[in-house]
Amino acid sequence: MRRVCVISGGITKFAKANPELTQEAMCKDAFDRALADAGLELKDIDSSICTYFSDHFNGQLLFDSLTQDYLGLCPKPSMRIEGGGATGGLGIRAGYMNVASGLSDVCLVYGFEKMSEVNTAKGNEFIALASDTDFDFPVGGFYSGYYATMAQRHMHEFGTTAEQFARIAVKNYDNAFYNPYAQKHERLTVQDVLNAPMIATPITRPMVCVMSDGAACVILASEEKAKQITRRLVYITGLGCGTDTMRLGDRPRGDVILLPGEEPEKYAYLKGRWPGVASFRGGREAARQAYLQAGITDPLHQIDFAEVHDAYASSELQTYEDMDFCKYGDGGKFVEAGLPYLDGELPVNPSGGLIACGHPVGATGIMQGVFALWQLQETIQDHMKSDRLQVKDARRGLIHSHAGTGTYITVHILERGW
Amino acid sequence: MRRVCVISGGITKFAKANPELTQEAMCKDAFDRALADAGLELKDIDSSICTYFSDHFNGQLLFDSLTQDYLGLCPKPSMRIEGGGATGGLGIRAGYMNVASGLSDVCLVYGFEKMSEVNTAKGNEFIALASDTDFDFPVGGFYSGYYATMAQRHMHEFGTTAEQFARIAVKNYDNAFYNPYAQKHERLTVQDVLNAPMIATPITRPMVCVMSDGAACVILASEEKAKQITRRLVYITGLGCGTDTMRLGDRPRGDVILLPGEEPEKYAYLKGRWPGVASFRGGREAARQAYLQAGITDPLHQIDFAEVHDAYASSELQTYEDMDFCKYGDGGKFVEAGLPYLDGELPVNPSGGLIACGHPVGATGIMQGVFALWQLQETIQDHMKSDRLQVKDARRGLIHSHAGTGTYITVHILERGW
Amino acid sequence: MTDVYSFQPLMIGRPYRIEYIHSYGEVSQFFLGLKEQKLYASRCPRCGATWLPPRRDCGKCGAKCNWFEASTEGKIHTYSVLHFAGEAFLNDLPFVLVYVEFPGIDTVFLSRLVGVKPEDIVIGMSVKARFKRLVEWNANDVYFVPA
Amino acid sequence: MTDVYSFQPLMIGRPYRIEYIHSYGEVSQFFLGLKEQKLYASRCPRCGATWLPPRRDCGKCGAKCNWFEASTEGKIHTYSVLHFAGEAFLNDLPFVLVYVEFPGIDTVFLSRLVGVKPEDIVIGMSVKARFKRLVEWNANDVYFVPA
Ligand SMILES: [Zn+2]
Ligand SMILES: [Zn+2]
Repeated sequence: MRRVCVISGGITKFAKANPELTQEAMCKDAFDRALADAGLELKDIDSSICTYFSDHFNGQLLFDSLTQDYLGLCPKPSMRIEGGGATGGLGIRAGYMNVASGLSDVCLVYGFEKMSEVNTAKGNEFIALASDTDFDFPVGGFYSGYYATMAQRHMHEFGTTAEQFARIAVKNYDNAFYNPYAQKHERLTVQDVLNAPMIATPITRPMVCVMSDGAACVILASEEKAKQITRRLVYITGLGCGTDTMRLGDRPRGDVILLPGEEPEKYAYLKGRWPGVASFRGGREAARQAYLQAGITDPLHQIDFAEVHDAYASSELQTYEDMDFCKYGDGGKFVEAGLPYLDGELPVNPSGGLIACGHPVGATGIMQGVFALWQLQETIQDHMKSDRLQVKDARRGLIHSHAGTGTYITVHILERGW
Repeated sequence: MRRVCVISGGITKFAKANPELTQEAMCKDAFDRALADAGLELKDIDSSICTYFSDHFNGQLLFDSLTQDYLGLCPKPSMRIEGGGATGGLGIRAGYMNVASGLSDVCLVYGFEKMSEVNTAKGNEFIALASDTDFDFPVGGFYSGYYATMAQRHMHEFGTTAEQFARIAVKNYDNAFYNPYAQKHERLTVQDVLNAPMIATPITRPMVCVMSDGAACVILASEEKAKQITRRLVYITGLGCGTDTMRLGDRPRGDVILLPGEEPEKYAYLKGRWPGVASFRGGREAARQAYLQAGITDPLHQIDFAEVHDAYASSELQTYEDMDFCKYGDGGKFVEAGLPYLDGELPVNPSGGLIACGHPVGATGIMQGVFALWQLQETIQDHMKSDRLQVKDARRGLIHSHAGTGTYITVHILERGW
Repeated sequence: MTDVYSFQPLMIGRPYRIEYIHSYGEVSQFFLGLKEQKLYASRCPRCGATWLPPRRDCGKCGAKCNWFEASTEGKIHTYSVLHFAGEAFLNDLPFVLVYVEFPGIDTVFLSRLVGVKPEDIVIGMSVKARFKRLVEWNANDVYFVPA
Repeated sequence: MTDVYSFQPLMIGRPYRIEYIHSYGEVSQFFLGLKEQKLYASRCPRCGATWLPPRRDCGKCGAKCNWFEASTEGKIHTYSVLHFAGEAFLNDLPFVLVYVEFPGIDTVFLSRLVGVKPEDIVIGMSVKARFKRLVEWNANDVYFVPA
């Protein structure tokens, strides 16, 4: 199998609304930045992968053909990948497959979403239509509600608190303050977060990511090509993808999927009720595959930073456990101990995550790839005009993309090769 | 690179409306047939690729999560692939990438569309929304209109006639008469086709594929796994994917992309006006890649049959030329000489194609894979209860999937390995 | 007449309407059952898994399931009080979503909980199904109240 | 009230409505230009490619394009008489779609042709743009007639 590298990335500033530009122009801006960063020209790209979430957001079907065209990539191969909130992560996975399979040497993976052409309640309704429209949507189901019920169950089972969720939101806002690409540049206290308007108990507004307009891209290349392009090689050394039932209520209650090196006894206290609605089986499965491939048995110490899909502060906490940054049930303690902070043992979402950067769905998972690449290339200073968010000696990073209540989850391990 | 095989396929009978079953149940029926045909169990599948066209058709977003779940495939990896009418072909391409890259050993590629939940005019409008919604849709652009303008230009440049298009429709209806999975079982004459209601000059109703409810799947496996499963090995020996501009009017006018072994002089008579709106650059590019990989330099004699995307009889004719079954401009003569008929030199659409089988968008490109597999495994008799459509000594087949006016086109070469 | 929201850039209104005719297909019986004040569920004859919402095919082993009538009394597995919703449900706010555990059913069932103050809801509480008389032929034709 | 179309299987009406506020973004000038009875096109300063519809970025080489005013007279490159259409345009049937070639423009432009009998249309025929007085702020604000 051919080894695959990430060689450059580009991103637009995420914004609540960017009516000045069409989606295709946003993609072009991100693409131009990635080309410039790698010193490449249009002709050097031999294929693309496009990601966006839903035709509903703009009423333009086959949008990928419009963007492929606009980027000047015709008649080269392309395809669109979609998987809800995990769309971007799945796009990177498809880009890897494209290069590793030998079909492509240099592949552009780009994604976008323009969520501002409908009002927020309609946007939330569209996203809710990405749950079961026969059984779950008609009762008023929507994603903040689903995640809130998961959070309540986690609190019930493990004693997790709303304050712990709030701490995660504060951490991510604090990080984003130094990220010029982030939609939000605010400073909040834990009390601010707890006192903010309730969306769905126990989730308050600042614990939820926001809709956004934006585009992001990464350029992937075979190892051989990558070596011709950059000295700062970054390899994809592990990939994982897990899935789960569409209806949260259909999740099994059984035994934990074990990660490399784990023994069943570790989770005896869960008494066969995993994942239920409190954890993400798909995330665990994705981590298992990725850790196996990358040779990770002690993620807390072997991973230097992680960009995880924090559509909700509660799901970031749950994800600590799925990724085995801590044991199931210990997510609250993990954040209270300061471990996921920028100066902690394993900085999580040094970029500010979705909560503060925004969540233009098709771009988000790729945004994580861009920020992780810059960490590993040690170019945060160059791209953000400040090294405040540069994780020192970052050699291995994890990116984690996630669709509605964990229906799709991807994990990629990126490693410095220079 | 690992070699990839197609080991089995399954399909539902395509129908104008199948309200008895949800999409997920249709997928399950196709999947069960493919499992049974290969003697596999659910546990033998280690990943999936899902294809469907648009969220607009059912108002259920992230439908792929519902089907992945329903098929019992959670928590295994999956992703959804989309690319308009080429969705199914792109799905097979993604399945190949998935297996060839080493991420998967046995991958289910399945697709579906249920187009009957809206009326035909609305369905056509949805499909029209897969053209440029700022410039082309608002003037009344829709796909039969776009293809009709292409056909008119082809007639103008090369003297192609409506009767030649009609012959293609008749051929495909005749073939489908013996295909129990086809939506249409009718016999028409050339005069019937020419006298039928006009959709958009020169395209009459029987020259157009119909909307359909249906599902199809193929199971792909690495060569090593495939050998453990079946003696009747069928390899994917060539893959190609081309793209073109969203707006038909933006297509360049220049020199023909040359296939392996072709010289520029061959097309001197086109005087640099290729493809314009008369031909499909993306199809040509896809053929170039696939022929190069499969070592094809004389497609008319080296390919034993082809299943091509005949959304319109005119586009089947244009595709003969893109694939170099004949020279550009000779498509009309090609059909008049009887070459693409079941008993001709190169049977095209022995299944009946989209025109007679129906076009449930996400399933169509995979349907082609199923029929091609059965040809190469010599199991048409088993699956269709008649060997009438079995191409004798079929050793190498081509399948061709195509999105709106050629925005995406895939070509796969499948070869018998037993 | 087109609504214009801005000239630089040019921003216009584009209303869009779709009339779906949706089929519940092989799970129609569940929705028809709500009018009979019954909750129809599925049981897999091969692996024994039970499903509510029902499925024609077992999501665990793939076998064809049988219908059976589930209990209409259960317990709160988890819940949330919603203060925001998708556009279609803004008028209902606030409302309570609840996942209900039933005896003999492997899954938990999403519905609305009414007739109880948010501060009085606890996980584990007993609840029972109520059915709307004037059915809308959708999953909202059933809801739960304290038992 | 829910419309019921069938009970076995249960089939119901599900109307859906979306109010988009659509921005033409960086190509707004084209649509504003239609009100001035002008066709604004793009020219690439790097490779010379000309685009109508216009683009901010050249689709051939990627460079930023400049605006220019295109001729409003051209020739029919190809056409079709439509007797069927998407739902939104059923009331307009039959109508003629035409791709127009303009001098100095590399692309051909999709529009409607009016004022000529279908049997009199020929490829190569000269046509000129007409602009609607009461604009709808969309691509249909321009159409073509024989020159
Ligand atoms: Zn079972
Ligand atoms: Zn240029």
